[in-house]
Amino acid sequence: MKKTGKLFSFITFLFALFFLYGISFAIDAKTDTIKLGVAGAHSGDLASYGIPTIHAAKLVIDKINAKGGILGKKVELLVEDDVCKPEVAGNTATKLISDGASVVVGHICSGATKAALGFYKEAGVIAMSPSATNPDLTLSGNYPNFFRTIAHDAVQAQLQVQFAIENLNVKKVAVLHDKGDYGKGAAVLAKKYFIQKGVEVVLFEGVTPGAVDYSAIVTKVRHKNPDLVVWGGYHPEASKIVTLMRKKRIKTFFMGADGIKDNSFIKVTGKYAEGVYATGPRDVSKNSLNILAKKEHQKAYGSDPGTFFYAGYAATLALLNGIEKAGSTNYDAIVKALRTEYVETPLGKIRFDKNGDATGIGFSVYKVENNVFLEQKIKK
Amino acid sequence: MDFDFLTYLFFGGLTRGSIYALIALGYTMVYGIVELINFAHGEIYMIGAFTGLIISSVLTMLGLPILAIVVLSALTAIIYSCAYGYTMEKIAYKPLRDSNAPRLSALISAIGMSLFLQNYVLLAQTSDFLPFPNFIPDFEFWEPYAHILTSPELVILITTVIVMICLTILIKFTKIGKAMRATSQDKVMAVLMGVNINRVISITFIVGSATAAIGGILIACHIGQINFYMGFTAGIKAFVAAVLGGIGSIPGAVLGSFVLGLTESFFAGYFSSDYEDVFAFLFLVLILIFRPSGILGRAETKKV
Amino acid sequence: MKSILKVKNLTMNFGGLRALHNLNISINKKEIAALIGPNGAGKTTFFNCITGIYKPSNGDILISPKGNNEKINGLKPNIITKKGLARTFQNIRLFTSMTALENIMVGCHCVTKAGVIGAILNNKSTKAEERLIIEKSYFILKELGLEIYVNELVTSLPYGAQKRLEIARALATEPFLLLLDEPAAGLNPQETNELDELILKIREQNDISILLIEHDMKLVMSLSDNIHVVDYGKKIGEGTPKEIRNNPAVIKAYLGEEVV
Amino acid sequence: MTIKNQIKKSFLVSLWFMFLTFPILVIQVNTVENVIKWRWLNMIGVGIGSFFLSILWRYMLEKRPEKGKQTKKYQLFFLNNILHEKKIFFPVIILLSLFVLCFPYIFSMYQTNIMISALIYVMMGLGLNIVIGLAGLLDLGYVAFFAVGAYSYALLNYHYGLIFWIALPLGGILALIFGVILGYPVLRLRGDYLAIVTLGFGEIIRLVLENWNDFSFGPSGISNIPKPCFLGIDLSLQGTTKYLFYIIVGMVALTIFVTNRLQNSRIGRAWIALKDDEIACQAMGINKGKTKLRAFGLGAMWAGMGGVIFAAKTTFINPASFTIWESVIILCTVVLGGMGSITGVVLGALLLILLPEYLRAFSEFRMIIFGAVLVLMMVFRPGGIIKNVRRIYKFDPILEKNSVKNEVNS
Repeated sequence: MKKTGKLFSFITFLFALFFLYGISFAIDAKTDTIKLGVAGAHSGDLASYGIPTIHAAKLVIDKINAKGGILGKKVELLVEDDVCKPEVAGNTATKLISDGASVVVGHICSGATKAALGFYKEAGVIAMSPSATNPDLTLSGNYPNFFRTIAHDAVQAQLQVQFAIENLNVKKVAVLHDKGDYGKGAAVLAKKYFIQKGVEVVLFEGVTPGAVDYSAIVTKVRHKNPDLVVWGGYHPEASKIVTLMRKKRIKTFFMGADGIKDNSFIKVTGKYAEGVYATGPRDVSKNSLNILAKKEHQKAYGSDPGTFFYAGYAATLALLNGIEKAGSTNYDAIVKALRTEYVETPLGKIRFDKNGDATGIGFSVYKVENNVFLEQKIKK
Repeated sequence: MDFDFLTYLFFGGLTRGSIYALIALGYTMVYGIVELINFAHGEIYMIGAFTGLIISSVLTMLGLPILAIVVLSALTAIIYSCAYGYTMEKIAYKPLRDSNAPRLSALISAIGMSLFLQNYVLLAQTSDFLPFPNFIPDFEFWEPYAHILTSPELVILITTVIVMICLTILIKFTKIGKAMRATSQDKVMAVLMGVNINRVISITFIVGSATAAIGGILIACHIGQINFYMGFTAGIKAFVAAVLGGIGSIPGAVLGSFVLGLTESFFAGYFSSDYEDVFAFLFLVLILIFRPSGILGRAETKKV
Repeated sequence: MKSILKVKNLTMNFGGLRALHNLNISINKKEIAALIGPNGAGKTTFFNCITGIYKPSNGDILISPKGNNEKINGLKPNIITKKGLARTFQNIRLFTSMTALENIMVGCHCVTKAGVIGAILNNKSTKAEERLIIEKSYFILKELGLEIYVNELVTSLPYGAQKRLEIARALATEPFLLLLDEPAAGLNPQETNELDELILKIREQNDISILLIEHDMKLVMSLSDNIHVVDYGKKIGEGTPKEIRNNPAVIKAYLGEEVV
Repeated sequence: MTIKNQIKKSFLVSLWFMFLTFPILVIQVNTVENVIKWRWLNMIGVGIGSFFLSILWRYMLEKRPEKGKQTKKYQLFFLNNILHEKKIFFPVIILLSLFVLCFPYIFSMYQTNIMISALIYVMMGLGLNIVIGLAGLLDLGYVAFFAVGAYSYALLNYHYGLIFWIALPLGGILALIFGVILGYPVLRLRGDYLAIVTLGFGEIIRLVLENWNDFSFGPSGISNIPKPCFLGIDLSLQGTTKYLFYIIVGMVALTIFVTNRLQNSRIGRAWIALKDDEIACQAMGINKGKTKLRAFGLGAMWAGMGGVIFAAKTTFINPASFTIWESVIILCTVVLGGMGSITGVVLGALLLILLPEYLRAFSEFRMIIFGAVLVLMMVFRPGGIIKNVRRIYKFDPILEKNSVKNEVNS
């Protein structure tokens, strides 16, 4: 036993030695190419949200490299998977950093983005997400290195409230959510703005995703008799609740956010989807770059682009434009360029405000009519 | 108004209870015979629903009449669930029984099986929610009451009662039922009396899987969509129900399911559905601490 | 002689079944007593009642190792063991993933006291205690002639050795009364003879009383100072081997009605 | 069995599996898009695969040693033999520690980061090993204590600005208190009921964290958790990563040291006795409840400290990181490595966490492999890769009982 004790103290000593040496260690990243990282969920159940962004980045980079790159250097793509899990996102971020990425498109999920941003911030890497909508990411001021090409949930919630009051003339609302990061966040914001506008929130509750039955909550909705049910969450649960509500002959308005503004919502819900409201990114399908990007995607992958493709496309363009305008991969220069220089993207001509949110990107309200989402105009 | 609210919640709870019951029956039967918490039982239920969905899509493509589709896909789903239940027992539990492994090993093996089957379906099919065809149309005669209880809910309630009656008959009055009861009381004696235990256990798994498959299809109709994870949450809840009623006892499982379904429904209705699951688990913990044998279970004495 | 265990009116009910019925037994210091009776008479239930595995429905169990009568019914098994009643089991219950020596070391648990902190720091007193445990365990092992199996896993021990190891383990708890549940079951005649000597030796060297349940009448008759006979949970006879041999009630219970 | 028979049997098995996997593996439906894909190749794969696997299965089943008939020779596993040899043991340990020390300098920051994650699992595995491997309590809610640790650091730091080094022991102690509070009422339950109740507790804690916004910030989690600081110096990203690596290595070393001391102590023996036979254990004068509570509490404490390190490493936590499957993964590392064996658990955890990380192509199959591993290990090698080998005590036969020596043990 004595020997083991000595051994341990020896090892401890070695540790101390190596550690002191290690603190003063620095990196030297090679810079013959400009490295652009793409991080997000590329496998697992949320892969369908992450993969379109890879496609977008590839298409943009191929086009730019074909023209000779930027600043005389080729752009190199680094793709890393984070499965949308915060604990994995940290590893993904360090991988990209140690591979020398100077800018990153990603991450996809808000939670994973939050986990990764701390690493990027310390390493002086700029991240631009096509899909993370948590308001805190930009509004909290904690992440000066973060930008996004999607409007955040607060914008959406305000729009929902405005629409509900102006167009639907509601007095009482029920706010339901799926207890998830995205869903509950959106629901909390909606509730806040409804109360600010003097609308009574009669019910604010979460349901368990994957539960066998939602009749209790539906019954409660009937009991409280609101004019509108606002849903925070993704479309599978929304579809279950709408279906059950309609089957139980409850005709209350139903409104969700971009989590349900998805064609699968209509396909899954079928006839019960009629009349459901949803907010989603403003329709930009008539933008010329948008049409071009869609064509490129069809040519390269033989299918229509998936979710967040255009936002990913825009993010890649904006980042590369920023580097070009900055003239280097210097962190401060790029940030400055992103905030001042406009860039043409499939989402329109955008620039970033001091928080990191893109200007000129907005939301619209849609209504399901005859199995399609139709854009609605807000009454003034 | 308030009385109406109560009625709605009551029927909601009843539906939920019968859903739990269909799954809980399998848990309780298997536990009664081999004293094993078949953690993967929820997965059998999920496989039942998936098989039903797949077969019905294929048949729809072939253009069969709706009634034929419903009957055929339900039958196939039941058959496949039974086959999976049977195979699972042979792979994950029988070798352990043969080597007299501790009960903990069997439980770990069951967890492994559950994980395996979930990911098997995830990889072979999809992680997305798939809409389930509406097997149960809105009955016209039921229209006046549809706001209280939808047609699928009505069918679920009736089916649960039928399944329970059939099971009771099976166990009380048939030869295999007698063998099951014998095995559950004393395995060694049952062998000496000429009962083929392996056969009895296999049949128990098959019957349990069949009820799970029926449950799977009905719930898929009720909810309207399925995914690979549906078995886990439902399975855990059903297990809570089975324990609540006294695991090993068939009337206990049904009673426990209704009690759990109703209390959950009332809890969600009068308090909040935020903490609905917390409540269910707390309920389980309290039951196990204060009355481990459940409502209808027998207290056991340990042998030294 | 002084009695060290007094059982008064012990009754044990399982639901409607009355396994023990107003049993009175008393055991004296340094006595070897036997509890006999046909199968299902309630002998093991009796053991389980005194060692705290079952809670008796009625009656009193008193111990007085030092002359002070102390009621122990309803106490937990581990407390009763601490008070000085150790037992073996009818079907061997050794700790199968441990070696022979370690099994006995577990037996020393209740007479030692090192805690988690002590174990982690491995300080002087813990070291000394651990050393003591090892020495004592090895000593008991040798006493029972098991030293060749010191580091063997118990599952690889022969049956007879496993039975003896159970006794050794019980001895390690330093009891004043040792309860043996069918120690000779499954042993061959030679092993049984050795057991006979062993039990006598244990009594002499450890200065303790022994109560055994046994079906081997030869062993019982040669060993016991006093024999208690139970049937259907009731005591039907008590006395020296000679008295029991001639007790008509006992003979009736063992051999049936018609022979009498 | 003859070869002909074997082939016939395997053929039947493969037919059965082809039938069994037909709908799910061959037909892929997408009822959203209304398309059906037929994948006949899968069927052929299953047929061939199950044919050979069934032969292997039966062969392995026959080879499986029968319980109770094992002799000591078979039980001593090769690696353990080596490790018990003093001459080999010490150089191996020194080389290993040198390698570990140099690790962050040899490999990139990313590798170091991955290693930190793996080592957190090693630490948790070793903690759970106390609960399952030594005391035999199947705890399916282990992740709850992990969550307690992580949240206690995150919240205490958020509200009171507590630094890592204070939070580390505090998180451990809080988890221990939680373990004891939760453990007290439930530990008298029998094995599988205990498993279910702990599962329930694990879920309750996660659900409370998810729903109680005012306390835990709900599902959106807590971000910007500071990394550990070193004597007040603000380190670079590389620096903190290395620093964290050494912290976790130190913690793992401490865990190994403590569990090793414990498993050959009076308490450790009581745990193993409890696992082997509860009734006999009580008859030896061991307080069942207290002994179980100790194991449960200690296990919880390691999980709590693991949680603090986890929070410091990811800098962001939310309830989604603490699902039941996390508990199952940790359970899997313990089962694979060998319940009760320290070397085994370390190897098991490294294997299970690092392999999927490096074999990215297989990362999709991670969970299905975990499931299969649990089943196969239980069927064929319930003892794990490395079986726990009991300590050998040496007695000098000439000098008799007064000179008892015991060998230095790993």
